[in-house]
Amino acid sequence: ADLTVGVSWSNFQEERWKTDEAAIKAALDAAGAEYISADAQSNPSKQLSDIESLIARGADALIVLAQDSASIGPAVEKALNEGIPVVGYDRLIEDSNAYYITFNNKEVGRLQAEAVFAEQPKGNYVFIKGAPTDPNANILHEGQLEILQKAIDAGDIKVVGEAYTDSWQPAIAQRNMEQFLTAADNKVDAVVASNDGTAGGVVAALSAQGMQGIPVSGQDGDHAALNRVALGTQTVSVWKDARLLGKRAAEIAVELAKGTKLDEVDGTEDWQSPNGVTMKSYFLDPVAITQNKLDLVIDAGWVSKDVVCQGVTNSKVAACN
Amino acid sequence: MTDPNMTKDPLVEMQDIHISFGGVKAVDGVSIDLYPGEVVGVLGHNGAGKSTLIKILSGAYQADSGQIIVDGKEAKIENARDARDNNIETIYQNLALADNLDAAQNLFLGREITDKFGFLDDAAMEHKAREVLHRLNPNFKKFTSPVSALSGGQRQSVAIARALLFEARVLIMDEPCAALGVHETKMVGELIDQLKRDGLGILLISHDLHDVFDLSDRLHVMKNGKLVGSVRTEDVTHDDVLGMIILGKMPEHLLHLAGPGATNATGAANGTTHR
Amino acid sequence: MTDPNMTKDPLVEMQDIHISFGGVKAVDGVSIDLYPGEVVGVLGHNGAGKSTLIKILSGAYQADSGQIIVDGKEAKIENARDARDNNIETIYQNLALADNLDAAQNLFLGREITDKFGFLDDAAMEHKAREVLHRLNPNFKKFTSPVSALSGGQRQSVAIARALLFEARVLIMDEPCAALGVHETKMVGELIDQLKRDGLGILLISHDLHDVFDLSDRLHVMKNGKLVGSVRTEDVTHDDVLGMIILGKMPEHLLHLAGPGATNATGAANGTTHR
Amino acid sequence: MEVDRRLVGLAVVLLIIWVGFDIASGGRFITPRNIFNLSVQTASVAVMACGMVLIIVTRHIDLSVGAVLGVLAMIMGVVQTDVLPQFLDYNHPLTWLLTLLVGIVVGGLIGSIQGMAVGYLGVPAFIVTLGGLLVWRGSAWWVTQGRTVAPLDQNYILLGGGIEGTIGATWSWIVALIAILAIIYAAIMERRRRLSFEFPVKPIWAEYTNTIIKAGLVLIVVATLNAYHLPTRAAERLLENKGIPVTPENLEISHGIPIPLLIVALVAIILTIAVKRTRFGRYVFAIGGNPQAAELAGINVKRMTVAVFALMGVLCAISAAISSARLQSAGNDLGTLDELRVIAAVVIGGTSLAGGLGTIYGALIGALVMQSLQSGMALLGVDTSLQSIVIGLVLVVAVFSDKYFHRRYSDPTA
Amino acid sequence: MEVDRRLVGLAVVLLIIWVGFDIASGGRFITPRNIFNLSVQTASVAVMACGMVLIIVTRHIDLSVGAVLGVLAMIMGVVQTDVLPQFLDYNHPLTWLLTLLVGIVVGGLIGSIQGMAVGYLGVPAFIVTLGGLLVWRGSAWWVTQGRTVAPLDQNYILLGGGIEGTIGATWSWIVALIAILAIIYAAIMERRRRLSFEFPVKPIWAEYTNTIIKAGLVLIVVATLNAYHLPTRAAERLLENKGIPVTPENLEISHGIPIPLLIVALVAIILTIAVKRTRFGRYVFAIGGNPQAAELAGINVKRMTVAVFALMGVLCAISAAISSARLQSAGNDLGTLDELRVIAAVVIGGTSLAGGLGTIYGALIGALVMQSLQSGMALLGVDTSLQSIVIGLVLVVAVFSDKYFHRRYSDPTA
Ligand SMILES: Nc1ncnc2c1ncn2[C@@H]1O[C@H](COP(=O)(O)OP(=O)(O)OP(=O)(O)O)[C@@H](O)[C@H]1O
Ligand SMILES: Nc1ncnc2c1ncn2[C@@H]1O[C@H](COP(=O)(O)OP(=O)(O)OP(=O)(O)O)[C@@H](O)[C@H]1O
Ligand SMILES: O[C@@H]1[C@@H](O)[C@H](O)OC[C@H]1O
Ligand SMILES: [Mg+2]
Ligand SMILES: [Mg+2]
Repeated sequence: ADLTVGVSWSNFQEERWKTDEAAIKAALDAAGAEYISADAQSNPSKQLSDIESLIARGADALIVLAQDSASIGPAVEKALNEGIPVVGYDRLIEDSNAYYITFNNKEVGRLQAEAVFAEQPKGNYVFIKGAPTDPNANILHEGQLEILQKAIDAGDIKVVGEAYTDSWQPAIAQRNMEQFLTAADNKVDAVVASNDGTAGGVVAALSAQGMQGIPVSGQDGDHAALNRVALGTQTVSVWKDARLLGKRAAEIAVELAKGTKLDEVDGTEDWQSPNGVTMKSYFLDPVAITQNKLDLVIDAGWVSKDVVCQGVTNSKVAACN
Repeated sequence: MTDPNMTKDPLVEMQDIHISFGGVKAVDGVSIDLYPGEVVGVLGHNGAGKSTLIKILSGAYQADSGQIIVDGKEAKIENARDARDNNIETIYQNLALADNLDAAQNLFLGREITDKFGFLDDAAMEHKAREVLHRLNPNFKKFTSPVSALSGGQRQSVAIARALLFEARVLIMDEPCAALGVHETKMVGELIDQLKRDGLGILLISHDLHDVFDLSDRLHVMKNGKLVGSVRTEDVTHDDVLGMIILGKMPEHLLHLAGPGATNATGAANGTTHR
Repeated sequence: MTDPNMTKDPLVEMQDIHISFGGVKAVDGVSIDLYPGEVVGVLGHNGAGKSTLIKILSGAYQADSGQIIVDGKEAKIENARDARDNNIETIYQNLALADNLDAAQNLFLGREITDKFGFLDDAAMEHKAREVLHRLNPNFKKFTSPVSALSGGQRQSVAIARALLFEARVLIMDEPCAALGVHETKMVGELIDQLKRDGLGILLISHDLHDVFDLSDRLHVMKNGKLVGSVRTEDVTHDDVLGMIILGKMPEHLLHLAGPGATNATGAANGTTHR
Repeated sequence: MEVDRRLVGLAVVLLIIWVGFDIASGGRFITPRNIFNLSVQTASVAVMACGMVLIIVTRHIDLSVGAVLGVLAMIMGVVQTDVLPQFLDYNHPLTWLLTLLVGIVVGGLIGSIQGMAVGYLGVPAFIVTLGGLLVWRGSAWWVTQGRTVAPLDQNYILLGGGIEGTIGATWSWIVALIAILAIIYAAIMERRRRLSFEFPVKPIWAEYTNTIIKAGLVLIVVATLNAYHLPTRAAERLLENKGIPVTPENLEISHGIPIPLLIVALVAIILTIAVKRTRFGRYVFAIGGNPQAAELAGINVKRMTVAVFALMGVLCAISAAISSARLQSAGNDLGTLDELRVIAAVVIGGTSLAGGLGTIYGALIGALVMQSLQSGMALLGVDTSLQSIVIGLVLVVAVFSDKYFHRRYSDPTA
Repeated sequence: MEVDRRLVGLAVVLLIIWVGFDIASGGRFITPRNIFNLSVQTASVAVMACGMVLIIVTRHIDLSVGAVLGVLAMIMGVVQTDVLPQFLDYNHPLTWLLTLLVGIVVGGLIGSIQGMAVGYLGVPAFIVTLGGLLVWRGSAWWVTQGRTVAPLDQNYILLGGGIEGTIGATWSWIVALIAILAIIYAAIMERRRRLSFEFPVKPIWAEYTNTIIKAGLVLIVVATLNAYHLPTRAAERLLENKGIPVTPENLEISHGIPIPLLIVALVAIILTIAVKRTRFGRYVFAIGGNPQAAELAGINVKRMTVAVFALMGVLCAISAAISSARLQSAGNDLGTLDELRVIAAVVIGGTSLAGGLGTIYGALIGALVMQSLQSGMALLGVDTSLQSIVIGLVLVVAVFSDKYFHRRYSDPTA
């Protein structure tokens, strides 16, 4: 291959990134470019070293999924110094010389809240937030509140529990949920969980109280979560079709590597970051997968019908018939 | 007086044993033997190699070269279990007790009494422990404290009792009385006599010439890792032995036994077995 | 022969010392004293409380009650540093060496020689260490190996050398010769005599009656944590002392010294100081 | 044979924590429901803690348990969802058992390998299991390339103590009865044995008190768990499934003893007997007291080391089953940081990191203390980072007070 | 005084790793650029490893270093971005120094607190620092409620060895010269001293070889670092900023020694001297060999424990500065799992977890081995979970082979 694109991942422990990777690889293959990568295992310092080695390995362009967007600066600067273009992937890199492609995370939070709110506009809510160390956790929560704050202020919604989940661990989410249920005497009407892993913990806690079926949100389109959506124990999994994101990011990286200017990339818009940096950006829209939209993920080949419909007896689930 | 035994075959022979620790020859071509029903003293200055030698027999160290022969057959002793299988039991200079266990538990360690279901029978063990320890040290009362709470001599009593409890055929005692009181030492002396009469072979390392002369039938003397010579206790005086220990030479009147190389281990040892 | 010293004030007095370990009275109302230029033997059966008593003086244990008086003034000895500040130096029964350090490093531990910049002067320490150890054990060569590689007696030599190196005024020796060879023991005996002439007070714990009689001016005998009595060596025979150790009673001919309660510690001790 | 002061101390600590949280939460902590939850939440760590006691008593440490739990959960997940269904129907009654067996065998193997590296190669356990932590966590990811495995087998998830993962009121009472009979039998036998050797025995009233306290505890626990009824919705669903008419009195269904708690009890009893009454246990302690002396006494220290680590691996498998069943899914990050929870529980329970000293029941209470703190703070809605800070402090304070109140007269010259 | 076999062994391991990666990566590993990167990547762990040697030699362990690094980085971040700017201009030349001082003082305090809990309260270091891990990681979050602090002071970030965080070619050569002179001086002094006591000395040719090897190493390292030039764009920018004409020869700007490497060297030299030539070091080893004996020798073991932990805290502050400066930001998860890296480095470097044995240079090479593995595998694009597995295995193998090739004749009866 005449072109090499390096991808720096934040961590592969999270289920979704493998899908992103496959999409990037496929797109690069198609463009005749070589794929090289490194995984920072949730460690910003390692990510810096990783990027140094990707540069050393001869990357002509970089796609970077930042573990910590504030700490990624030096790595990006190194790349740019060597004349290597950088695409910020999924998470923001605040450097006007880098390209930014993402699903709107605030939008994810909004979609989660909207789906839950639609089913349960009143009552007692619990928020199961992400890892306190992941900036996305707060962004998601901000999005969720954008939808719900009014109802909270109006007193329609009462927040009876809110907790971060250390390193997004389902087992911790489960314990927190159990304790919230105990504290509220089971008087919980809806749970806004920030991703599918934590949603799994929440649903396990609910089913121990026979309460599975109250609205629960999630994100990522994890296979287990989509199955729960079909079973009716989870309301929504906000699906960020990683394949689209990955494909587009790979295409952009190849273009940039060939010398295209940032603003010449198709579909680029200017976007003001929270700190007022004008970024050349490309946004994809996340999709809320609720029970009646399951066919979207199946048709898209994201997951097989078998997996989604395992154990589903309810004939109202259209996708499983 | 032990002549009747001497006509039997030796219980244990160590032949031409060598071991060195990073260049230092701690034991350098030593051969010794031990007959049933005899007590053999091993003497030598500090660092002469006595403990190292017997640790090879007890399986704690492995010789670099040399042979161990038990009951006329070559024995491979690579660890304490092998020694035990050859009926060799050792009281180590530094006692080797599990400090957190009590006296009874230490006494029976590795050879616990169990009931018919295979469970430990602690009461039976404590019972037996009281019996044995009483013979060694009538003052001993601390049966249920961990041995870390015992005095130096009390610990030594436990170590001795442990070795006595199991009917070994060869008993190695490395400074068994170093920490014992006068009375306790006397009782151990009596026990050694008793065991000897029972036909055990005993290797006794001690710096106390009085004790050694009282108890031993023969003496092996070492210096700087080599065997100076082996003599019958009745043939030598304290001063002879002191000469062997300090100067490393055989007493004049026994020189004919040792052959030309007085400090030549094999020669010296062979020269005295009277067979 | 030590009468000239006895007219001076005692170097150290321990008065009515009590300590118990979870109910067991290890030392129970013992009083002893020590004058400059004298060697005092401490005797007793195993577990009598000898080591515990002297560990209180050396700061390793703290008494439950009782007083320590050094040079006529009450001294608070709460740790080894306090003991050192009172010029008390101890050789422990279990030696207390840092196994990973070599002989010289152990000898000077806590009192290293430094150069003018405050850096360690290892060469100077090794030099001095060779000197001192040579006086104790001419065979000793292993100056640069960690002491874990030494034989039992070699370790003991290091421990003794350590205590000798620093000019303490009170020297406590707990079984200093237990592991030593005949020759090495003799050299330690000579050293003790030398130190005594230099005016040190020495507390000597030993089970070897010969040694004790040879070296000591007075004897304190303990049984089951209590003081049986204190006697001048010249006034008693081996058998008298054996009786004190084993039966716990003062010899008949000295009973008048001990007063009515023969095993009453304070009475017994006071009865023998001849002041 | 006297009162175990240490046990009392620990129990008091636990009581203070419980009462404190109960007051702070307005009476929500000491309720049948929360006690039930606590027991299930503690189970996984408690099972591993029992094994960790033996590891630490033999002067080792196992930093890999969380990672081993992770890889075993993944393996068991795949076995029940991908492998066995090729031969058996979904939710076949044998699936859970076969799965568990596979887990136990693999766990035992993993433990043995680590034990061999420690025992035979002589690499310190800290290093072997630190390496293991990396290796097994990495492997956990490899099993499914990071994908979470779900849904799990219907019977398997009963091991997690969900709604149906309990044994109900009647069986709970039967278990209680058996336990009490065993307690009385043990007390009588022990007394007889001592009398037969004419050793001193406790006064008879002390024996009675002792036995009554133990039996009483069993009754209280079971009564509490039985007092926790299924939530109405769950009860309804259960009755419907079984075709029983839904009437108010039928709806009063007791949880009873949750299966994970039963597992913990079994593991703890077996290990306590092993520790106190078998050669194996005696050797574990001897090795901890003085490994050289144990070897010289003819104990095969290397083999024992392998055995202890293998046992730890087996217990990790059981814990893995409990946690993944409880979560009804197996993710590759399951068990993250559990090594620290487990070690903390064991040490709070009075096991000495220097080896040679420790008890199984102590570890159980230690685990309960840790979990009570976490659950209690979650109940009060305390911030996660503040939770960490509090737990960190309590850990140190607990170990300190245990040390302070139970200091031994240790010889500073030894 | 003979050749240190252990050092040679470690060096050989390192060499094998380097050459192996170089071949596998097609000559990309042993290049000035990668060596430069490696040195900077290793720096933070290396600094902490130096302190951890002392901790482990005294028979303790510090599991909190990563968390302490995290909280110190956050504190220093806030000090330079929020606190100092209230009194000084942005990027004031004193800012970095004051910030570092605050970090060092706080680090020393944190260390002292932990040291006191270990030394005076007698709580095992494992527990104290496990508690510390939770407490300080929790605290790191609290400093800014989880917000990452950036951008940092312009001078402070030079500590991280970025483009301008190096001392350039000329100064690098000067440093090399000083180092070589010091090596020669030390060799001469040592020889004189031994001769003055008539102790045996090495043959003179051995002295020469030895000195030449050491000096040669210094030269090679400095030459390598000087051979790594700034990337063209960075060089252009630099020249423009300084108003120097951009000509091809002017663009050839050497990196030279990166500041973090200089810091590591300083820390290592100071600690090596402290360990070998001062009472402090002697006491550290004595305590490790036999804490009771050390206490009885009049060493204040408690105070020494506090000192060693305080030193560790200070080194954490330096490491925190290096890592946050390198990232030009301070996040609360900085240093996560660093405790394991640091301990692994130290143990690979031959320090015994049983205490009493260890060297500073060993720890440095250990750190370099660990980092070389990680960077090398990243360079080859090895899958991360496979990376974990490899590193886990290498850790065990390294410690095993060190043990195997340098086994002591240890007394099995002692
Ligand atoms: N740390 C301890 N904990 C509990 N009991 C102890 C402790 N140290 C000593 N003892 C007990 O105190 C008593 C006196 O012990 P000590 O060591 O002083 O005896 P000793 O006279 O020195 O005996 P030996 O001649 O055997 O050395 C003994 O019964 C011993 O078991
Ligand atoms: N583990 C070891 N490593 C290195 N050298 C050792 C080791 N054990 C013993 N030595 C050395 O071997 C020699 C013989 O030691 P050994 O312990 O056998 O002497 P010993 O005759 O028992 O002396 P002692 O009367 O003092 O007990 C000594 O020089 C000793 O320093
Ligand atoms: O998709 C999520 C990602 O955005 C977040 O950062 O980490 C958790 C994931 O589930
Ligand atoms: Mg010996
Ligand atoms: Mg004693």
